[in-house]
Amino acid sequence: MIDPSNFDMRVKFGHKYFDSPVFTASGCAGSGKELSQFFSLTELGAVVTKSIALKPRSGRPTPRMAETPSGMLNSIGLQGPGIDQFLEDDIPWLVANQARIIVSISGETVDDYASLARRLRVVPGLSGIEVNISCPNVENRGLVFACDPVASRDVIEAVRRNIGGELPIIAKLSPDVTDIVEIAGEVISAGADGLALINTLLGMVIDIDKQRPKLAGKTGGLSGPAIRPVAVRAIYQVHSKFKNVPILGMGGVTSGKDALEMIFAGASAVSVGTANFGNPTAAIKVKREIRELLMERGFNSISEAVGVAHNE
Amino acid sequence: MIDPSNFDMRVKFGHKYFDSPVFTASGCAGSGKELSQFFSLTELGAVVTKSIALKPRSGRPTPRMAETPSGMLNSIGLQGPGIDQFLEDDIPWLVANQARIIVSISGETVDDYASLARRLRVVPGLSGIEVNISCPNVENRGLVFACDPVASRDVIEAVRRNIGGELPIIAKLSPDVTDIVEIAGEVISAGADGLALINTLLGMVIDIDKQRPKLAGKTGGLSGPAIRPVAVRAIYQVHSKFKNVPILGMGGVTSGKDALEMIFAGASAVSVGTANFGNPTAAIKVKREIRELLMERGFNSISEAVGVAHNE
Amino acid sequence: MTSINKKAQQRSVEIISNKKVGAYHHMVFAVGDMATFAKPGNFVAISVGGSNSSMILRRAFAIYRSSDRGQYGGTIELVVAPHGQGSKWLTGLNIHDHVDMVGPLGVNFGIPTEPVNALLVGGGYGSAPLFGLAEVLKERGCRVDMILGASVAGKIYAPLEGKRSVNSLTITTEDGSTGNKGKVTDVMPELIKKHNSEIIYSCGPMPMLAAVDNLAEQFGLMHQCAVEESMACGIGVCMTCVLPVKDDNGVIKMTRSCIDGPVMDGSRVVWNSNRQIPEGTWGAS
Amino acid sequence: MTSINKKAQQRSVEIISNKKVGAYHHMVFAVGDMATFAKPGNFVAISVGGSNSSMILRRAFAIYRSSDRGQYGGTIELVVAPHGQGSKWLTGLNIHDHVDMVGPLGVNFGIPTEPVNALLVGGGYGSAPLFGLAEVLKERGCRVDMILGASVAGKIYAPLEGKRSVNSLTITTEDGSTGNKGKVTDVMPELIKKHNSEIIYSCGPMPMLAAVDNLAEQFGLMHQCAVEESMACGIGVCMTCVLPVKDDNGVIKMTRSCIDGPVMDGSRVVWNSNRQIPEGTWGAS
Ligand SMILES: Cc1cc2nc3c(=O)[nH]c(=O)nc-3n(C[C@H](O)[C@H](O)[C@H](O)COP(=O)(O)OP(=O)(O)OC[C@H]3O[C@@H](n4cnc5c(N)ncnc54)[C@H](O)[C@@H]3O)c2cc1C
Ligand SMILES: Cc1cc2nc3c(=O)[nH]c(=O)nc-3n(C[C@H](O)[C@H](O)[C@H](O)COP(=O)(O)OP(=O)(O)OC[C@H]3O[C@@H](n4cnc5c(N)ncnc54)[C@H](O)[C@@H]3O)c2cc1C
Ligand SMILES: Cc1cc2nc3c(=O)[nH]c(=O)nc-3n(C[C@H](O)[C@H](O)[C@H](O)COP(=O)(O)O)c2cc1C
Ligand SMILES: Cc1cc2nc3c(=O)[nH]c(=O)nc-3n(C[C@H](O)[C@H](O)[C@H](O)COP(=O)(O)O)c2cc1C
Ligand code: FES
Ligand code: FES
Repeated sequence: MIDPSNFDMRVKFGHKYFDSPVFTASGCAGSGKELSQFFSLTELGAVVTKSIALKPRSGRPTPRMAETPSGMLNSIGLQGPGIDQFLEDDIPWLVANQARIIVSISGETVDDYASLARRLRVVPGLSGIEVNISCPNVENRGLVFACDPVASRDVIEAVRRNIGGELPIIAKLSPDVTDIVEIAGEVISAGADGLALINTLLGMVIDIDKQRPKLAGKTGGLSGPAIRPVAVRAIYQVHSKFKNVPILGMGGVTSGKDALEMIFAGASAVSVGTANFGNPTAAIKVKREIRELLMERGFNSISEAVGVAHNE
Repeated sequence: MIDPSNFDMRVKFGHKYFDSPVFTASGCAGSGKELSQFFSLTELGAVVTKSIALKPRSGRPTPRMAETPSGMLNSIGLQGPGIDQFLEDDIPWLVANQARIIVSISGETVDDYASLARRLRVVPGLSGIEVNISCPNVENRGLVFACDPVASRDVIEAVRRNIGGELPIIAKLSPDVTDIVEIAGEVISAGADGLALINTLLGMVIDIDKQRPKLAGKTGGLSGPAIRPVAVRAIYQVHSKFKNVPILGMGGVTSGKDALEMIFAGASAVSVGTANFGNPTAAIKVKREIRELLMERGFNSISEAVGVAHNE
Repeated sequence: MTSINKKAQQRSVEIISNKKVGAYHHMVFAVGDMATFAKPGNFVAISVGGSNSSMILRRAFAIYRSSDRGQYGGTIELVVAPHGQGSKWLTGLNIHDHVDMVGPLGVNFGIPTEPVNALLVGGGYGSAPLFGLAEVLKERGCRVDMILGASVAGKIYAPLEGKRSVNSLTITTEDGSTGNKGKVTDVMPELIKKHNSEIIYSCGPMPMLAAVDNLAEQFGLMHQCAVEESMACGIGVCMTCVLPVKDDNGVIKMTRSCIDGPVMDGSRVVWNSNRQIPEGTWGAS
Repeated sequence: MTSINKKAQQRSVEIISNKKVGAYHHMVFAVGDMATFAKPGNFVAISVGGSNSSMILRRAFAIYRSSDRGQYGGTIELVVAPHGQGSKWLTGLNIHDHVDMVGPLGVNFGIPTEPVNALLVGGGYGSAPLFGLAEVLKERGCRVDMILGASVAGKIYAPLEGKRSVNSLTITTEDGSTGNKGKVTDVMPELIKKHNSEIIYSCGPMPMLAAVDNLAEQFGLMHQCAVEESMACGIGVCMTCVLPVKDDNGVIKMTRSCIDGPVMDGSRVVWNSNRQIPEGTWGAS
């Protein structure tokens, strides 16, 4: 076995290299600051920030969460301070603390995404943009962008045009579609450098005492280990078709084993989301275990391991 | 509280009444016989038989299953004896044992479904047909019928034409679609008397030691408590739109509480699937608990409770 | 006045006592120097269900008492109601079992710099953090009066040693099975007047806190309350535990109760907004 | 010859002993009259992980011994390898803990009507059901020779009282740490000849069973083997546990190992078909 320090953990999205294949998932790591009391953010491949909109958003009323078997529902409704304050408060802190930053953006119209990209283009210290297209498109009856191949393409094209060639674009897809490979194809041809797979599944819990949906927002996003088989399947299907497009895998990653499933299925890196809630140091554990497990299996780098489950 | 014996457990699909709102899910109760050593099948609303095809099918190679967090993947591949032997062996036994029978059918072409419906039309002792449209359509690049509104409609129309007006048709939908309400609309207008929601979600597990998909068939269907929030959401969405179409809810029902979530969301009855594997008497437990929980909440019948979570 | 505890640790801690007291379990954990940083109002978050658990979220518990030295080194004590799956699992554990604990978390109760007359109001297990608070207040020379309320006698948590740290203790139960029949707010006005209360501290169910705050406002008193919202993470990263709270400029913001709370200035909280974003909230659409 | 056990029960059973023996745990359960119906070759299916478990499927275990009377009433004994999450949970339980057990399940070993010379071949914990079988065969006047194989000494399960019920016991380990170095099939031919074996019974990993069957065929001997396939239900309702087996007419069918097995006629099983449906299988496309 090689010396652990020689194991190559680097991964690449677009033109950017990241020193670790473990990222935090958008919306599951606050502004980064909160986790930094448990470990140094420089341990992460990158902090993916909570999806930010142009304007401040109050988010949805509470209850915003419900625990489910091996998972949870959330309905935060993209609460956030809006891009201005975000750039004023959160980014400088992350930069000062030497964290690698991927900014997740969300919009209600294609123009929103374009404006956000223009704002971010000039911000120093960023390593990428994750485009959360699991948002309702107000110009099309609230139909979620990610559920519509044309809308998905339009958003990514708009971001590509406005962000310039520097920052890698990672398009984050929803599993709630008939054909995720089709959507992946659209966003790739629209200029995405990588894909984030998967966002949450739409779910609902009924409070049997109140006889109403448990969440104030009625439906919510299902995350956690319960959805991991769906994530692994999505990663496998998309990697099958688009071998050269790096995938940021997510959905129920809590351990190195889970991460390995995704890497072998075709992910170049993984994001840790819900697992942070149960274990503030989950990302660090996942990173350590990935290295151990891959070394035990004779790999010398992450990149060697990506997609091996597709070999005949 | 009313006397338990006065609690009205009857549910109706099409013209048929069933004495209990708890059915067994297709493919999760063998031929019925196997469960009968644990309880009398007359306790069930109906036995929904394993989806039967025209011809014998060997099914997929093994491994056919993988346990997942609060769920499992299966890839049985519709193993079965074909309609002839099924009608010769399984149906007479169920009839002799006074079980109510819903036959689940599966096909590779619209014609297959039509032929199956014609065969079943003349069989005495049946109480309904569940049409499993989560099958690859060989005439359309293997695209699953249930993922295509047109194909879904074609199948149900063909079954309706061939089954006559007597037997209720329950169309079983897949959650792996962008818009399940749209598919529901198509099959209802094509003549479905009820809907079975939901079939399994497509998933995958990678065996990190073999570095290959764990299932021989690579992908499999995800079932069990993990998917319950997705099932409840699908039931809620469809019931919102089609209040008068009875829904047979399923997906991770293991207790009366789980069943109540579905009933409040809009299901008229529930099927117990994967829970039978962990607990052979799960269906009986669910039935007992549904009655207890609804009575505690002041209901006098199942039908009063259907969809109450939609009230303002 | 109040400040967030930045000393949170995550560690496997041993149960050294687990006793049923009325409707609750009083549980003691050997936590090492986690105890050193715990202040009244802080809470801990515990993983439940064991290593194969289908429950992926931690459960939050207010710290009842903490002590940084003793037979077992530092200890933290909790009062746990066996309510649902998670708390039943926890209260069912045995001495020497270990649990994964993160703490101390959240904003603690603010302590006045001058001796004042304080009224502490607790509902159910909400009394837990108030005893530790009472001790600190007494040390600072405050007068401490306490009201504890619950639906029935068994749900009043008021251990002997706790009673010693207060000047007066009034108990209310909704069924009258012990103390005064009624709610805490039925006896509050009289006690405020009698003891000349200057500040109110409260902890308990949200409707109770709202009612207490209403009285605090009527009497023009400061009110620090420890709120309880559903928490997925307890450490500020998930945004599930929010409630509408006015900031320094009077702007209502959906504010995290785990990290900007649980202790909050009652007059800032927008009460009774259940399942709605109050009008005028920052970013409301 | 063999027949499915139709007396399956589901019940909560108490652990009355749990001892580590080499790499395994020997566990005894008080099962009431479930024991009465258990025959060598039957298995039980146990829920694992407790009431909040994320593991929703039972684990199957071959019955090592059963006894219908004694200090604790009927008992069933198992030999459990702490392998993954489920079995580690089970072997980690204490005396007086309860588990939910379904059994006895499956087809038992067929017992010849005449006294014959039987060779019993076990791999790893696969030896478990063979000791009970040996006792029954001895009672019927058979000669019983046994071969047990494993990778290392610690994985040979051969308790003293078990040894007494056989005429000879040969042990093989792959690393030679005890007994003969090599595999069970290395010593089989010699023993078959020496003891004039007329029937082979086997239980162990599938590749071992395949190799044993190969020899049984070469020597023209009957071979009853207890197969082990992944089982989701154990009671015949899920179709996950199938393997290709020839029926009476020689037609290959995907056959459930839980209900049409685990004991099968080795000559009927289509071995080494891993991850493929053998050509000619009924219903293959
Ligand atoms: C700051 C804070 C302090 C607390 N202090 C105590 C205490 O001292 N003693 C005590 O017994 N309990 C306390 N609780 C409540 C405790 O965290 C659990 O919610 C409670 O034990 C029920 O959990 P359960 O698993 O038994 O119930 P379940 O009904 O099975 O689970 C409740 C679900 O809701 C979530 N949840 C968390 N908090 C709440 C809440 N407040 N209301 C509704 N759901 C919630 C849980 O994560 C879980 O998903 C406190 C909660 C908070 C937020
Ligand atoms: C008929 C039969 C008899 C058995 N007898 C014994 C015995 O006497 N002693 C013993 O220690 N074990 C026995 N096993 C194996 C046992 O059932 C478990 O598979 C084993 O304990 C591993 O489970 P786990 O939860 O620890 O491992 P995990 O790896 O966490 O789980 C294994 C997963 O595979 C499934 N599975 C079930 N059987 C198998 C299998 N054979 N191979 C692979 N996966 C499987 C389980 O349901 C689970 O989903 C037997 C299995 C069968 C089918
Ligand atoms: C509380 C919560 C908030 C989330 N917020 C966002 C978000 O703002 N933007 C986004 O793209 N995804 C968001 N997600 C989805 C996660 O980033 C991730 O894709 C998903 O939860 C699956 O991964 P996990 O199972 O590891 O959490 C959120 C998830 C949770 C649980
Ligand atoms: C092993 C297995 C086999 C199944 N076979 C079928 C089938 O033949 N036809 C069908 O319509 N659904 C089949 N299903 C799906 C179930 O009927 C049910 O829709 C699904 O599993 C969700 O319910 P559950 O979580 O209660 O199992 C099968 C599910 C499992 C687990
Ligand atoms: S509980 Fe997660 S932010 Fe407060
Ligand atoms: S394990 Fe389910 S049929 Fe055999």
